[in-house]
Amino acid sequence: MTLFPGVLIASCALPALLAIVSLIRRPNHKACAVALLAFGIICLSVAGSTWRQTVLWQAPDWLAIGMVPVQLTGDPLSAFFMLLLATVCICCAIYSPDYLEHLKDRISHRFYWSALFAFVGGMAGVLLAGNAVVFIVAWEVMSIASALLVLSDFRQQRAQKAAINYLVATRVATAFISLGFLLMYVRFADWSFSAWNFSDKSSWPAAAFLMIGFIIKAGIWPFHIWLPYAHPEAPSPVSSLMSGVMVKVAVYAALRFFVVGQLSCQPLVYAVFALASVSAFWGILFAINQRELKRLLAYSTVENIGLIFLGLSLSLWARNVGLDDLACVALLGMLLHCFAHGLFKSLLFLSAGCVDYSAHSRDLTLLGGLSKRMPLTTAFFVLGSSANCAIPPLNGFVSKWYLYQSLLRSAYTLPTLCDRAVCLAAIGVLSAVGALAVACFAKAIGVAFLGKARTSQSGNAKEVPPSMTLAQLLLASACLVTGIGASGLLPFLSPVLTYSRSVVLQTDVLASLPLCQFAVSFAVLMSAIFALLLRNRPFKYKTWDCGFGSLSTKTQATADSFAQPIARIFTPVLHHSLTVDISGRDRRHFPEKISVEPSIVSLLETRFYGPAAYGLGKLSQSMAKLQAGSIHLYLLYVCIALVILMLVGTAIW
Amino acid sequence: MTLSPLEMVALSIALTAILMVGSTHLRLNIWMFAGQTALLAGLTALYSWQRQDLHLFLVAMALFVLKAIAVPKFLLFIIQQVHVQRDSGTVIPTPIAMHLSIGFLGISYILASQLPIPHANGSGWPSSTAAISLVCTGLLLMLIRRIALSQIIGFLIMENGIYVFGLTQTTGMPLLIEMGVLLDVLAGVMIAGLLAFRIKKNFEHIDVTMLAELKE
Amino acid sequence: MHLILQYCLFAFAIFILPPSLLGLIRKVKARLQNRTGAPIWQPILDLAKLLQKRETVSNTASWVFRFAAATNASLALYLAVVLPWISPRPYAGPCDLFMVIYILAAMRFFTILAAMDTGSAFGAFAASREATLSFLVEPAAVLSLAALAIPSQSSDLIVIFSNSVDHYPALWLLSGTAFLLASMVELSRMPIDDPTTHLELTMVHEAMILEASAGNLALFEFANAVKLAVLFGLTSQCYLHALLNLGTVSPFANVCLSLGSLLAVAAGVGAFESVAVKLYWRKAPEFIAYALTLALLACIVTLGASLK
Amino acid sequence: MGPLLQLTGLPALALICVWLCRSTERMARLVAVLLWLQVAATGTLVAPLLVQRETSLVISPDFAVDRLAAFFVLITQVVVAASMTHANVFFAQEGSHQTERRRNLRIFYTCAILFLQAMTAVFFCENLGFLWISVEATTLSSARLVYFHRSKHALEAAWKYLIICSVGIAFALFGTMFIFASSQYGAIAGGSLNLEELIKNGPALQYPLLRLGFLFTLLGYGTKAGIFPLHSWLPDAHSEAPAPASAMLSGGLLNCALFAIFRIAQIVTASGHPSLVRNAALSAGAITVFAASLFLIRQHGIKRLFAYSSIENVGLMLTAIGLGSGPLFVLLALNHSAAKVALFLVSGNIIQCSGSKELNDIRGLLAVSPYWSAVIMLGAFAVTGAPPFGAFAAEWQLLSLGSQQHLWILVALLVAALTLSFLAVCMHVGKMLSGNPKSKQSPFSPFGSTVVPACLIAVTLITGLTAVPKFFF
Repeated sequence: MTLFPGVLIASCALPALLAIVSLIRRPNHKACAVALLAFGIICLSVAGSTWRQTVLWQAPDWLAIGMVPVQLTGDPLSAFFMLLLATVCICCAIYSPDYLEHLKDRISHRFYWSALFAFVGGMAGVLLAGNAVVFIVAWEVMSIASALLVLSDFRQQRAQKAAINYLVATRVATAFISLGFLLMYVRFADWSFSAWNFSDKSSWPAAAFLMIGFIIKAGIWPFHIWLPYAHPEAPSPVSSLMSGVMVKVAVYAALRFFVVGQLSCQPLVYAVFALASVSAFWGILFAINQRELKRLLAYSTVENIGLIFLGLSLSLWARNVGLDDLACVALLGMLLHCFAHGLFKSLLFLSAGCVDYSAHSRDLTLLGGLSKRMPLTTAFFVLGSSANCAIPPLNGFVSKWYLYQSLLRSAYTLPTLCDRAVCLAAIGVLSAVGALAVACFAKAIGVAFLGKARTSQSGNAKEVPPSMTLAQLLLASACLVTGIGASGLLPFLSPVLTYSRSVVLQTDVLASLPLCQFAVSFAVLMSAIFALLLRNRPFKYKTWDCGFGSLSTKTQATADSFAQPIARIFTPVLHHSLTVDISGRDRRHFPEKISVEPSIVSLLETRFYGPAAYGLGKLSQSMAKLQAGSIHLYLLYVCIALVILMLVGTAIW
Repeated sequence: MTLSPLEMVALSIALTAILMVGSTHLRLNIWMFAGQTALLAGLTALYSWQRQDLHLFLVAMALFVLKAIAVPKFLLFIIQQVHVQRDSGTVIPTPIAMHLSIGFLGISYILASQLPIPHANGSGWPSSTAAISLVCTGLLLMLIRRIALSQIIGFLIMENGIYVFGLTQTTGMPLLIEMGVLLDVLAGVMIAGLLAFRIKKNFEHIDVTMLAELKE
Repeated sequence: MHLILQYCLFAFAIFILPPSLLGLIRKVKARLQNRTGAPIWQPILDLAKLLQKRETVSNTASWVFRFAAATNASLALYLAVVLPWISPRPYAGPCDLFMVIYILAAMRFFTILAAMDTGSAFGAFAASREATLSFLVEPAAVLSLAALAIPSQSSDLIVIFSNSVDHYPALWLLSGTAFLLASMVELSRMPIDDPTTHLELTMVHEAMILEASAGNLALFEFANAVKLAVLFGLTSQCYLHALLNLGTVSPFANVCLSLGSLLAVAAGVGAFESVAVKLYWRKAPEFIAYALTLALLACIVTLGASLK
Repeated sequence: MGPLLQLTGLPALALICVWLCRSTERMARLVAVLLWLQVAATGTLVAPLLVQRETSLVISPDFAVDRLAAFFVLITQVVVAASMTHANVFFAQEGSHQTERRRNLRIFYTCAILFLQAMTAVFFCENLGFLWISVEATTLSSARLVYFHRSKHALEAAWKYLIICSVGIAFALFGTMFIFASSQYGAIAGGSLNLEELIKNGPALQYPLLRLGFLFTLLGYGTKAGIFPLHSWLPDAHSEAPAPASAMLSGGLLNCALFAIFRIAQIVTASGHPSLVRNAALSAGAITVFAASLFLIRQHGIKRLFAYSSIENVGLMLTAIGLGSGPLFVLLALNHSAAKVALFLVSGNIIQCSGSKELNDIRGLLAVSPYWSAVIMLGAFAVTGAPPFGAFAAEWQLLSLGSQQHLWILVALLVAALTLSFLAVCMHVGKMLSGNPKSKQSPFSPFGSTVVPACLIAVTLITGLTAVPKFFF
């Protein structure tokens, strides 16, 4: 029993220590990876030891933040997310040393590792925080460290821009969260979470502020703008940690406060439900129109986070109308999707990192033909994509199935017709999102891995070193196991559900989902087909070229041309346009060169965030004009201040 | 409405300041400042006689020696060194500025009568009017003059105004503090003068409106 | 003994019926166009012929290509086993509607990958269209089935299709029609895609499997035929439910009815295809809109009914 | 006589050193050692106050120090000692030990020591008159520090500094006289400027005059502290002074001016009108914080950036004064001083290395020197109140105090401004860190030039993560 607080402390203290050490001494990748692995194992033990019980650690008096004592709490809810953190950390640790070799001089070792340790430590801190002050400290450490990690490739202008964008988003989120915490503190006169709940009307403003903060961090529409910039710029292990775990930490926070804290504010729940649906659709719509592999994955994260918050809001909604079973199904779906997305998105980011490692590019227009040169990575990417597309029997399907179940159930159990119609409509949206996800990942795989290599770089790509393959293999098998074995693993979630004040369903909802049977029969059928029908080595010949002779690689579909039909349908939203440039002496009849450049515009950025930033810059500029350099003017300010102070001072105060 | 001699002196001090606004001639300004401070020293001496207060007399002496003799001397020395005769222009024309400072005198009267000071002990409104007017005029001078030296003079006038206020509206400021203030002002003027000297050396002029490169 | 017979019959239904349905559609079209047409079992012969040939694979293609064909066939077979598309089935396990939808999605996913794998411009072109179509039609397909799921309060299609308590003919009719329209898009049938076209540029499904040959092609074709049979089978079941309460019908009549209705749907589609023209690609969403509208109507009906 | 000697003996010795040591290098080292010894000496002097064994240490009726002031004295002395220690590296790089520049350096050291004494005196004054004299003395002694480089810009900055602060300080004198008058016409026969007496007789003071006095001193000392819109001299002076002087100005001088305001606020509070202090200081503080954060967005000079950040912190401290929490004021001051001194010191190195003060000319620091990058980055986080640094603990305390008093507008404004300023500072610092270095010059003495700033950052880190803040309350 005495070991438990020990691992709790270690999971926060070890990374802090490592961060400082690696800042002072120039670290080497292998040693740091081992340290990260150790951290992952500690997290695993934290998850293990707090899976069924709550462990509380009150720090000694000298350890405090301001006036507030440090307090760590490990409970089943945090254990669940700790498990995710541990899994991804361990895989990233295995993956990192070899991967980072190819970034040699582009990153600063000290800063990378120092920030990485601060980042994972911050995440552990958020998960284990027992009161609001510890929470916000860990939250900020996590955010700032991850912003630094986005800046890893610091010579690139893009990394800089991404880091600043991200920092803005995350700091604004923190501001909202701080306001929420302060409101709650005044309401309950206590920083400890255990004293807080949101069932009372007076805590609704705080709930709204907190919710805004969390959804900014999680990347829900319309606050997702930072995400597609930040995730791709970071090195792949960081992207997978950010996308796989960090956004889940925001989800964890929402769970911690609103599900455990029993949020009863129905308007807020409606708003989150709507935003989550929009975000799922918006995310995948933009994902399919990307031509950069990691950016595509980042947008797909927006989609998945939308699904997660859909489940979260539905669960709150159901609980507010007293449908406990439904709430449980939605909560289960959402928790499973958190975990599933954490696994498969990490896998995808790691595979994308392998592509970057071998083909030195993440730009889909420069890739192609990797499946023959890197068959293992391709297989992992296909598996990860299938999980993301919710293809049974992978884990993505299980969680999405729960979400569908909860929506379907709410379509016949919620009290009013309007509520039911909304949920049924959400099923429609979800299915469209699912189909788009299939299209999106088919495109990503098709353009990046299949067909012919578009450049010599991707033509000369080699399979990645075994350690990187091993990391992917671990995640891939986790995706598979948590999918096929879902019904066996579900009972392990009952402590989390109980802790989240949810009922634990007695009947097995999964009974109508024979995933194991499906997997077995699929495997049998596949082996039968390969053994009986496709056993002969095929005759190799070139692709059909209409008799024109060897096909140029340019005749293959590009990322943009694949997505064009869908982009065209959504022209009003995407402002999709084509710039066609035909050149040649007689360009009408004998064009020598034709270039087509499609473009999409993110309306949020051009219509809302852009002008807002511009306005702020203007405001600052007009302030700067006050400081014009003339001493006479400055003296005049003194006089004006005097007059105002006297007038206000003697007249009012 | 009768004015006591003390009040007359105080008001005449204020008048000298107003006259200074009217002239851009530096040497004249410095002489007028010297005269003003001498009057101030006289006023202090009168008060010391009236209140039978020896230490006030010491202050009067110090004031006379340091502020009415040493400071003008120093300023004249600077003028000689930097070869400047007149202010290189004002932000608003001098006559208007002078009228403005007369306007400030009026405002000072209003403000002074608003002051919640019981006028029992002979320290009536004229003196506080003079004090406030001096402060305003000093500020005005600093605001409209372009040359570093004029700004120093403006600051000195302001300082005088505050001193007049302290002298006439309160009694018995501790000697040590009076002396300390005087010394501080003196040191400030010295440093400012030296800086003005440097400005001339670096910029070939002592026009402070040209010192506007540091901005935003 | 009875069980073995049932299994044999069912195997027959899975392996023989789907190609024959394809043959039936072609036959109906031929007759309506005043041609004699190939015999109904011609697709079976085609498949047999393909299986005997030696496979040719593009040298651009990787492991994904053949894997996709096998996956397609396996998933199609799985669907055929679990779905209640034809009446007496020996297998009686659960069959979730969302799982079905996502198995179909998986088939599509791998077909698209196979199309992209050869680096052919036609394949990728068609793949892109297929992706677009599927995205448009998916909500219609899901909602039409979800509307059916609400009265039975279950997403298990077996439960849904054996529910004879809450009987709403209008719902079944609307859902069935919506599902039929959606299936026609999903199967790349006529107003969206012409399966008999010879112009690669206008193909959708055919262009995707342009590079497949012999056993590989046979797998794709067979998978598509099974899919057709299964989806039309579901549609026909919907119509049967709309017409009469199946709970009251004797087992034998049930067999006849389901087989007959399946053939009727196939013949109907054949008839429709011989009068329809292939839609201009940009008009495809308008056709799909009908399916979605019907599905939404079904939803409204079902929600209205569920509140009672 | 003991305490006085303890406070002035070592600096006097240092002054002698400055002019008697032949080699300026040795002189600089010796002065640094003496200043640290001075910190120790002062520490032993005020130790009974810190451990709360005594409530105040009286040297003479007009000179005494209480617990709060004791903290400030120590902070100031540490700031000066740290800056002058770092000055060794700084001036060596500047080439100030060359023959023709030695005199200039000696004058700089003299002024720095006098500046230290003036600042120390501010905290010891129990008399408003002496308080004023000390504050004015800080201006006079530091003007020469600003003018160290003898460039045109330095001259301009020094002139503005001197004139604007003098005018401001003149108003403070005016205000002091009002307070004197209020005591004279109120309770105390003959009037008094003694703080203790004034506080004791608080309720009897004549309020209208006291109010005028407070407003004038707020304006006057506020000019010195850099309250918006009186801050105009501050960015110029901070950016043109050599790095150690900027550090002292920001880490020491601003505290002095705010401390003067705090003293007078104590009198007004004691007179039974806390709402005046509260309203005036809170609004001035909030406006300053907000204006400074807007200024921060568009900045072109590295030291100007940090100067505006100082203005922002001044606003926060003023808010703490307005909320009536002295300990919070100390806590904010401590963290600001430590982090800002570190920043100014290391930015001096960076300017020397890249040869420009402009933010646009400084790029790729991460590639140039990881040590400097670490300090400037962590310093930027520390000074803008990012956890886990001490400033966060202090600002969080400030915000929770504000929320407890239901000052929601203030809290929201502060949160917005803190967000803006964090982003602005981090954006500029981020740009400096990233990109490709523009100059080829390699960094000098990586260890020596980082050790002092790094220690200061460590101080704020420790303050942020341990129960140190409780010690102040």
